[in-house]
Amino acid sequence: MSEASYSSSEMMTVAASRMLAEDDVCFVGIGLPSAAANMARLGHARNIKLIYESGTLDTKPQVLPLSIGDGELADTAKGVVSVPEMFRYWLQGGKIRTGFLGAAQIDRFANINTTVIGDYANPKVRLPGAGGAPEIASHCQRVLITLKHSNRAFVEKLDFITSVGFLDGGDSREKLGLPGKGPAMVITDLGILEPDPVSRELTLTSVHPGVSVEQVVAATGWPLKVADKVATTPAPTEQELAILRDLNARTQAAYN
Amino acid sequence: MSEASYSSSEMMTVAASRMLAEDDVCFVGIGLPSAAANMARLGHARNIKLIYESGTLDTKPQVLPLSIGDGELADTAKGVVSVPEMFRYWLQGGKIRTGFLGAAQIDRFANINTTVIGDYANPKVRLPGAGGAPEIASHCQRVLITLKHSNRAFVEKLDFITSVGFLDGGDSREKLGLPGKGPAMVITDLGILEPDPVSRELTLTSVHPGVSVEQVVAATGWPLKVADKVATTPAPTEQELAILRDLNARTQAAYN
Amino acid sequence: MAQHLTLTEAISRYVLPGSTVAMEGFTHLIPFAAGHEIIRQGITGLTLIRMTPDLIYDQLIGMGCVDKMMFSWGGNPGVGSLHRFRDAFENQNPKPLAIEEHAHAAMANAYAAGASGLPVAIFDGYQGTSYASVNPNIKSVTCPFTGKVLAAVPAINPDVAIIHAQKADKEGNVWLKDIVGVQKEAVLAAKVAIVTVEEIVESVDDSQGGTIIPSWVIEAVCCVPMGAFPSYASGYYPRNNRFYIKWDAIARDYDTFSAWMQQYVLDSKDHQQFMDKLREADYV
Amino acid sequence: MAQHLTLTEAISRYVLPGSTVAMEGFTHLIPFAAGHEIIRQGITGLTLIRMTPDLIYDQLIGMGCVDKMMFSWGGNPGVGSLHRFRDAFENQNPKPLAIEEHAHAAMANAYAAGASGLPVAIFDGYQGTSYASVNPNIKSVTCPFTGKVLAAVPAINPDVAIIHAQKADKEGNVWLKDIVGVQKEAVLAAKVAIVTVEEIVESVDDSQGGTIIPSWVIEAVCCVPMGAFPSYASGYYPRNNRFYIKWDAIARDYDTFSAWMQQYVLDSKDHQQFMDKLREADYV
Repeated sequence: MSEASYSSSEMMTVAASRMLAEDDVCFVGIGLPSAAANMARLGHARNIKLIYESGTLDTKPQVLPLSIGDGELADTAKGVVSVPEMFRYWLQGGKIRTGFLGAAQIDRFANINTTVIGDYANPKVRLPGAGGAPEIASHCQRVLITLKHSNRAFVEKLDFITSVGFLDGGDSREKLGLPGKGPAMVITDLGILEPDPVSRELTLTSVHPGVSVEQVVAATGWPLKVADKVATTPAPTEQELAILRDLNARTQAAYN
Repeated sequence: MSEASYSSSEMMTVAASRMLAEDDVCFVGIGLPSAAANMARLGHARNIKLIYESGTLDTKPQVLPLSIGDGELADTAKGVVSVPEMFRYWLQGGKIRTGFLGAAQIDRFANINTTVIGDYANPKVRLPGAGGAPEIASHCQRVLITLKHSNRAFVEKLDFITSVGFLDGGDSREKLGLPGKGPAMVITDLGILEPDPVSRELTLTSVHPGVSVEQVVAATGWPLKVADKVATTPAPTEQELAILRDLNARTQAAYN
Repeated sequence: MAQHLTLTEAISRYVLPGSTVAMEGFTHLIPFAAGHEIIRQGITGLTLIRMTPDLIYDQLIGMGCVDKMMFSWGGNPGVGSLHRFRDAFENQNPKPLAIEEHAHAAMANAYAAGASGLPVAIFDGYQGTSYASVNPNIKSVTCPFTGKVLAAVPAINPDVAIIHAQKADKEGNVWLKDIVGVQKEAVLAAKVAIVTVEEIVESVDDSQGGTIIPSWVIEAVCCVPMGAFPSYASGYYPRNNRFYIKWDAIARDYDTFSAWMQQYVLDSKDHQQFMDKLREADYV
Repeated sequence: MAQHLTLTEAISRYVLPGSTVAMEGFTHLIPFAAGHEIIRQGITGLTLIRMTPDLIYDQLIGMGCVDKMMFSWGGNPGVGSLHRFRDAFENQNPKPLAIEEHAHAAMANAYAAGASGLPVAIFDGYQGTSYASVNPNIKSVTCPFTGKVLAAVPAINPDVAIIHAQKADKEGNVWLKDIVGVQKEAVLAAKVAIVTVEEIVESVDDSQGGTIIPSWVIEAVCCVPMGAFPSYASGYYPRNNRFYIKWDAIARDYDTFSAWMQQYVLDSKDHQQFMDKLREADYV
């Protein structure tokens, strides 16, 4: 496998897709999670089951959906269920292994905000809100989070907790009695963060090729914990890039 | 229309079928309610919607089902829903106008027992139990009940209240906060009983042709209240008998 | 993901003595073959759950497999009593039978709660009835917005759910159609799910209707043609109402029942042989 | 039983000023034509409910029809913000907008409770989040069997539910297929239901799949071809993702938005004329 040139966004998508396993059952958020999950399905995890909150079970879209309920998702699904059923029997019922979320803001304990920046009643930016995220974060056996790294996204204190990660760290999540184990990994355009096994604080464990630890620390709005040994994420392979670019090209063609 | 010869069971079915209107939406119990409801659908109430607790919405069986879930019911239905949906959205959701029940025992306030004769733990006769009846009795806008008249069926005190009618009479049903108005009529092989508007006690309002008031009183296990004017139920017409007998003949042929 | 197993293997692996088993089916798709295999393997001490226990539960009770039954309507539909159930409950023959009795609304909601990962089901029911006086598992909760008192029953989460369906595919995804009862809820509520099917096909989906239960919530899929007989599988064979009517006379007497079960169920090595014998004896 | 009405007649008869209206659709089958007709008729003071308010709610808000919105995800999917919603909420333009905000799980359960005749929905959710601090309608109930504390929200029972479906038959039975969201629940929870459809056929049933909503729970059926555009009707036309992307620029500026609405919605007498104009302007 030779090195290829790629964008930081491609690196992020590839890194995220690698976290999904062949036998995964994954609840997929729209946007980057959807790109990464479908890339996994078209590459190393051909048997993965993808589920979207619009009700599609085990769907195999050939182009990336723009919305969570594009026709492509229903047309290529094993089955479609109603939205109440999706949230009751499948998500709350504990039938999903991996929840894959994006975020607007995240804190050191991987709590996320997609609701509002600033004051709730007089916001600086009103974001779309929760969608399925709060219960994806609490009920999936593990959660993957992906977002771009910046001081405005990785903040000391969230303006609003839309979805809980490890709350205040330590065993505070366990004390809430949530069925899922919480965020396993945060994948950004700069590197990979994992929760410390005890304190649950997000810790930089890998940087993407060409990115320095200092860069990541500088793009994080709290004093970022860094692992003793920080790995370098393997660069995207040609095969990975080919799958992702084919998918994006098909998607572009379909939208225009 | 000339008089025809008919059995008391046919009279009961015909009388019961007449209580169903063209625009009724009827939750149908198996046995005599099913025969009466389908007779109505094939006769004077061609637009009536029949619903069975197995999940069939607006079904039009050509032969009477032996069970509540015969294939004939699904094959001729507009739609089939799951049993939890049937009990939640349709019955509890208040979408059914008329509930049509059979019974093993009934008391003067039209409470019914289909659970047990004798002591619950050491029964004389263990009956099948509730099925959908308790919530049919409480949630349909009105309830029709049909059973054969006898001292053993029309009893002073039920051994077990499976489904509530007017409880202890008066406003005791209203005090339970039930959405439906309760039993509108009890149709037997001897006559028709209706609740008194105030005391809610079942009152004999009609006897079938050839039946005396004394016969009905004697077949009732409590001092039966009799209306000032007791009507005589019109005898089955030839058309009614033809519809019922055709239906029964088709059903017999299908079972053998 | 579901494994394709023989019925013998699936039952012996997953239906342990003393376990709680829901073999659901609402007239349609009743898993008779699976019930017979439990009888053949002599598995005892079971707690059986089903909204509408019919002949197969009557047989399991009569053969002494069952300690307790949870149900909401127990009869031979349109025919009469379950004689073996009544004999066990009324006369402790062949042994005592405990019961937990509900209404359909309660059990349907309790299965749905079990499938939904909730500990409790709430519904508007049971008011004015005697059920709460004989069943301590009927409680109430009060609506925090309106003050309305609602009935509450514990979620149903069986150790094992067994259902019959029309088709499965090679991956173990299951497809069923027409009257589906609470089968999907039973599967999703159970710790282990076994599905017998009429046939295995290349791939199933719901584009022509029906319900998909995906492979990853099922442990075992067993191909057992006619596996619901004398119940039915829509699109394959109709309900054998004649058998249900005949059963009344067989089950009424314990010795007649025992001899019938010996001849047809115990002395058959599997469902195919059972069906062959029934055909020879003009039961089918 | 449902009556066949024109959309104009159905909206003017049932959508009264100040009423609470749920126009549901989960990406698929969004009732755009009905929303435009509300705007044309200038109906104001509405409380709108929807899990995923998108462009049509943005338009209703921007045109001043809405006092309050209850929702769980408000955006232009895959594109960005709802500019008119944000302008109303953040800057009170054209007037103040109150909100009641939930998560999808809460609203899906609340609709189902409304459809089920229950006053309250319970579910396992919201733990650790900030939602209860901004929404007094998030309470809890305690399971009487396990002591587990569950989230509780009031049932949703709109005055009017409006959905779009693929087909209705002459009797007014409605058929919809593929992604169905919470539309059936919205209809069953509402006091009045209006359904726009792509076409009227002789008879509908679910034998080839899909969901039937029977005539007797619907007040009005209106035949409005392309009535979901730019959303889609599976089997009829695809989602016009290009329109959703273009909308971002139109809605970003209030004056541009107002001019667009005047030209395409207000100056069209009905949905057909609206669609004709869009086709001429290469929006379709």
